[in-house]
Amino acid sequence: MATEESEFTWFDAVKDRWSHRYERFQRGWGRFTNHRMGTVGLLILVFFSLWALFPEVFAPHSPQWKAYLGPTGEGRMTLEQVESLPHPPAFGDPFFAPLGTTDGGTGVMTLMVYGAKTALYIGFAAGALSSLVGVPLGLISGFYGDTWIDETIQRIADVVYSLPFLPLVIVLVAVRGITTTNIILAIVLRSWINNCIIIRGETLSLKEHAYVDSAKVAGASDTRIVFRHILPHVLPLSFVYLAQDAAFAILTQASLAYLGLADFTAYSWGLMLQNIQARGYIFDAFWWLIPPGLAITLVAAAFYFIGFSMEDVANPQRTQE
Amino acid sequence: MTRISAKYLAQRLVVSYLTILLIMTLLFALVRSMPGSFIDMMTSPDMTQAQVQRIRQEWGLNQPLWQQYIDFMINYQLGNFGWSPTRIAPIWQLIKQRLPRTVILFGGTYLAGIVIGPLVGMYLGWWRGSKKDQTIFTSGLLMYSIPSFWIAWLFIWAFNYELGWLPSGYMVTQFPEFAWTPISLSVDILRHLALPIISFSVIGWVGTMLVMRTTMNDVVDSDYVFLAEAKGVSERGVMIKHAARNALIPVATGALVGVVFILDGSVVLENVFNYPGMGNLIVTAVLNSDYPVTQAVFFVMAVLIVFMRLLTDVAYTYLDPRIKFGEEE
Amino acid sequence: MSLLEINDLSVRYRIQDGPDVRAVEDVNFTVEPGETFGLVGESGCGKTTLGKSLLALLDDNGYVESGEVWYDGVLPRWADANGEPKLEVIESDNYPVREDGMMDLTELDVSDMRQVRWREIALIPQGSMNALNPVYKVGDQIVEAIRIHEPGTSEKEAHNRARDLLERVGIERDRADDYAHEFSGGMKQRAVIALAMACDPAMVIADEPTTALDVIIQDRVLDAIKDMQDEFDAAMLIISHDISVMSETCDRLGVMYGGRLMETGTDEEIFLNPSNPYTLGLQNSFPTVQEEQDRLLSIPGTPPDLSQPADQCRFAPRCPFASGECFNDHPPLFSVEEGEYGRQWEADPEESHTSACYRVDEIEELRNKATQEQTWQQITETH
Amino acid sequence: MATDNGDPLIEVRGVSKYFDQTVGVTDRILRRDPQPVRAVENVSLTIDRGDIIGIAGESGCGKTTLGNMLVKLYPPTEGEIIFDGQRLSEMSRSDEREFRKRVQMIFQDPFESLNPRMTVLDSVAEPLKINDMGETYQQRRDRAIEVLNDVGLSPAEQFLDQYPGELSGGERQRVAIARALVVDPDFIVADEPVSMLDVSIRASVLNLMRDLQDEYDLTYLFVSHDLALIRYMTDETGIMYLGDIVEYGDTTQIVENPQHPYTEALFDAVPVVDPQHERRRANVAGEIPSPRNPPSGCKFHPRCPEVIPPDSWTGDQDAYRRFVMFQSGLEEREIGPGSLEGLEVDLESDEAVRMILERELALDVPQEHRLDDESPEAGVEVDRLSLPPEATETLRGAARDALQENYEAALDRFGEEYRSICASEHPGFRTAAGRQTACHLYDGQPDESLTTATSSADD
Repeated sequence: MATEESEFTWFDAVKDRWSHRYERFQRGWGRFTNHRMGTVGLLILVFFSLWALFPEVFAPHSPQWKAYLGPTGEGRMTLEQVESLPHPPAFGDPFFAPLGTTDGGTGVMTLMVYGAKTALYIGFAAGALSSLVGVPLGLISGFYGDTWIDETIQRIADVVYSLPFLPLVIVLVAVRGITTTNIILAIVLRSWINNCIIIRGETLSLKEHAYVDSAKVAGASDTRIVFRHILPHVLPLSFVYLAQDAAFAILTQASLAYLGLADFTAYSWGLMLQNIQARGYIFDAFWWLIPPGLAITLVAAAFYFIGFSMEDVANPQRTQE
Repeated sequence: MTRISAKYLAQRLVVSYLTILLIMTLLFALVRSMPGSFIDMMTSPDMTQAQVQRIRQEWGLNQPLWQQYIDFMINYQLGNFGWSPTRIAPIWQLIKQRLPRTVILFGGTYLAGIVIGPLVGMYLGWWRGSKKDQTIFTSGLLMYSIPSFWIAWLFIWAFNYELGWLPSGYMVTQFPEFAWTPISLSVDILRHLALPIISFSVIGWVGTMLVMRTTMNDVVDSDYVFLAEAKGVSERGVMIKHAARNALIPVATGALVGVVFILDGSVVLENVFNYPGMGNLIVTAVLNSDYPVTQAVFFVMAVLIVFMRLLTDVAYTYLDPRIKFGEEE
Repeated sequence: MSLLEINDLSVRYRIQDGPDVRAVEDVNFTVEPGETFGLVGESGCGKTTLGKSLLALLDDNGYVESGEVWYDGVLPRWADANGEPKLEVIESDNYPVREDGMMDLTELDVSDMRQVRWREIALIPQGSMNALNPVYKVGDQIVEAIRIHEPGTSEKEAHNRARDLLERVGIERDRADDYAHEFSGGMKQRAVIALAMACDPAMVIADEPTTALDVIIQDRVLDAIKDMQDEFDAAMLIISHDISVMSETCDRLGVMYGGRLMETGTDEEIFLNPSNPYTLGLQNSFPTVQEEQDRLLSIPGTPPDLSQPADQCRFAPRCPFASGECFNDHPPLFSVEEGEYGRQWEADPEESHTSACYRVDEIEELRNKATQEQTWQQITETH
Repeated sequence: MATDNGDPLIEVRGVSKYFDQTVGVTDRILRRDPQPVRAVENVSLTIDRGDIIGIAGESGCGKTTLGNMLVKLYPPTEGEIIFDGQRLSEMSRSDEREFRKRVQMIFQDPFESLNPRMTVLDSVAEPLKINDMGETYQQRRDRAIEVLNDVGLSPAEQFLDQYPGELSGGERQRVAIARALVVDPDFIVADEPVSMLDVSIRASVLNLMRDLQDEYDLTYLFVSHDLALIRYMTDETGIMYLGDIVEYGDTTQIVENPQHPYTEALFDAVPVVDPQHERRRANVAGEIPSPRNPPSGCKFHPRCPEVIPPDSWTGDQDAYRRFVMFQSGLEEREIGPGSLEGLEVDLESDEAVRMILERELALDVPQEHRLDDESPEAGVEVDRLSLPPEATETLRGAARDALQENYEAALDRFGEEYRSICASEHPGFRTAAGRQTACHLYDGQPDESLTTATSSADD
């Protein structure tokens, strides 16, 4: 009897502890979705994530496909076939290429789908990394304010904010080699300080609250105070800046690609734009020029949309009443 | 307006100078950290050992590192950045020629940014949560997300390629049919500047708008705005004289971040429009591995930003009387 | 004729998902010229909302649902040379003006209301600690008020008047050139009082004028308010939750609870023979320095939810004397003097001591019962 | 009353606390010498078991800082706090853990003292988790329910899963009290526990605190600016002004006949509900000075209505009070050409000197304490004050210097001969009417046991 009865209380205890957290998440989700902007951003991200995760499903052909030469891309094209490239969107007569082809004959739609992975990867990686570095440092320097940690972070911020960002990234990438990871590292070098400064400010104000003093009086250690009382308030805010850093990173990668510093080993929309510029078809092949630019804009905008509507959910005062 | 105390100005100057020294050290370390590339880039394989030795000597690469560091720090502050291997010209000459051009382009976009942005931000903050606020804010974010070079191409396509109104590159008409008079020269330059400034302003204004909108949101709920309305001040008067005036303060400090953002933009735009400025110089230098030029341009840009930061601090004292500089109460 | 006459004023707030919040419901009272009328009540009773609604300064989601606010004074453009309302303005009914020359403020549009604000009725807001704009000199903010309503006065003359006003509330003349952050809490409060008197208004609404102040500074500010009132002979509507401050400053008072007026009367009537259960409860729970109190009696329960107020006396759920009739609908204001509760308050509002309670005739008996602790204890059981 | 088993629960000996002495890097570069804020200065008191000790004073007087030090939120800059025979500064880790269980605090703002993202159960159980009292979640939950019922939030189960946002101010404060009681402490510091609550709910929370005192055998330190609450709740009270305790003793005695002029003014200023009672207003001039550089000697002397004139002063006390006020006005640089701003008068003329003296010698106090024809804007005629002739000369000369803004010259005129004992010497505690007060008006010998900070505590 006892075990069965105690089992019930264990399950009841777990349910009891997690039920209100789930219901709280629902309320937060409700507030987030009533921002149309936030939902639109989320839908865009989901759409492109599907592209990134299952490119074969969504791309009309495999990347090797060439116009006129079929899926494997071997063989040679006749002269006037080469003349006809870059071919405008065709739905079946010579071949099926919804967004037309590049001057090399590859389907623009295929390149677009395979390019999604790089953009999202860079966005999430740069955003997450700058939060992973910025948030803890911000917490520490905010919690142990006006000590040497705080002074050094302040000085680093002075320097980083005075560095011309793109030239710095260009130099770093050119020096250390043009790989996606280098691009992410260069971007994070700048954006982590943003997170750090903002989280520090938030921690400075949160630690004045009475419930932090009450925990101190009860004998809580510093780590417990930071992780139990301050972090839950600061985390949503760091998501806001994670989203904004992600958008910034995607746009920076596009600029780098334009300047010729794109990672040639991976498919990316920036690379497509670099190719169109290198081969001088900017004003001739609109079906090749418009989609990549539009895709970059949409993904970056999606991150900004989510970021700014998260801000409303994140900051406690506003959701108080 | 409060005058700034010399003491505060001195403090800001000291901190700025410290920052520049730190940046130079970072730069020195960065360039030196590249394994051998500094030399390989400047010496082609067919050069004789003597020539290689001469170049090493000239760049002082045989001296101990700290000696090189001291020379580097002194030379750079005196402005002699050495000699550009790819451009076969003294670097100082190149920069002296191109810096004003970048400042004009950068200045134009910056002005557009700090005029349009706060204005729109003020209205959005004031209409808070209304339909107008949502739509303009969302479209603003959308414009903020457009890659600058891509929008530049679209503008060139529309205004130059199709309509032919505005030139699509360079700074002055290469083969002018008309004689150069000061007016025609400035008109020509302005026409050349038009497209770059417009295409970047489409993106640049959103940054300051975002800051202004958030601060306006907070200021609108304040007690002094309520009292201003109670005093019978007109709605426009309350919005501009009482609310916007206070919301501008964080925008001024936020503008500094905007400076770096717009400087990056001009680096890209100068390439799209073949505009002979510093941005163009640094990109070509990096691609041709001309490190002395890269190093010099990077340094000059950093000094430009630190100087802008100093200006913002000074502006801050005029905007916010609460900043009692220097004198402790 | 009274300076301000409020008839059945009701104010509501729209909220997203749910019925409108009825912040103020059918409130009637008058303020005579030069008189100090006090609105007493705890947080959430609607007193600040009422104060704001008089000058149409409600938040965006607030609106006057019904009722009128008659003010003895007319817009300059409707008045003839010596300030009397023009004849045809009174006759035709597309002007909100009555025969006795009083104007209904609730009918004025925003630009008209802007001429009433500060010129006729000034307001010392609740958060007057930070009601001074931090980026302008204090003197300039007083000058702004003067020049909006008296375009004729020159800049120099307005500045001098500002300095005189500051000096009158005990602030050095040269402080007019300082900024708000250079003022202490007490001085900011007095500066706002000086600002309120800038256009010599007929009435000043003061919302919690001394709540955020320390007791000595509060004493000085109350003294400054008294001085200014005698000097400018302005009527005053003071809004506060602190009944000790109100009993010292107000000639007549209205006690509010749950958006409704529970009791009105002169200072002596309200505090010496309170005739409403809520007022009794409020005085019981108010600690005093004067004499030893062994046990303060608190009112059990919590204030009513104003979005769906039940059709009963607002105080019924917490009232120890509530009986049958109290649970049907909210009682109107009965006159206490007449003894029998038949006569409802209408004619001469000034003198009559009124209370909204169906058992107002047994008030003597209720008064002594209210002093025992167990009367308030067994409420939780009976309801 | 106090279950006195000999030594007191808490002893505070000569405790002081100075803030922001830390010097940042940039400060060191610019050699800005730090002027620390002297929040608490040389305070000594003892708290016996079972008492409710009150600390009253206006904002900025250091009462909250004192409370925080008693719960060891931060250590004092000088002096010693002894809790149950043990010095707070010399506690081993295990002593500290023990101390944390026996001491708790209740805060002022019910909206801020509970973590908005933690449920009532989590908040109340937090001290248990920190001190790992109660092994399982279930035991902690039962203890929380028991304590929540004690504070009148019954049935407690209904409140467990709610967030602070869903509770009223009164309910939140009860949860905060429950959180303090959950570890069954001996001593609770209540910092303005009810000042944010509505009047009708306030009484129930205060009564709850008194009932709990017997049930949990508690000792309270009750900090408040509201003197009516102090009278209702406390047995003994200390009145604080700018970091010093100016008077300490039995609450009823202090209220009924205050000794120190500041305490008297404090109680005069409290408004009274009874309409027929003609209250005498507080007769105190000026504002609280900045705690960075408080006035010399007794910190209240520039504002004190009964500042003691030196023997050499031939005029009356009221005139001397204005004389001292004029002098401190000069020190604060408040008197100068600015006082006549906008009035058409030639700053060199005697007319200007007369006007400045009239204005600056006038007392900025309520009507009833001023001379009959004295008003803030017109000031007071100099010859109506009984000033000794030399003093009038000093004032005229100083006013003339002040108009030219050379303040050093003006201040030098005030030599030593008119310096009051109040300004030159800080008054130590002395007994007056059965309790301690720090004021030169009473010449009882200073009380040895309490004043000396480093009295040899025989531990």
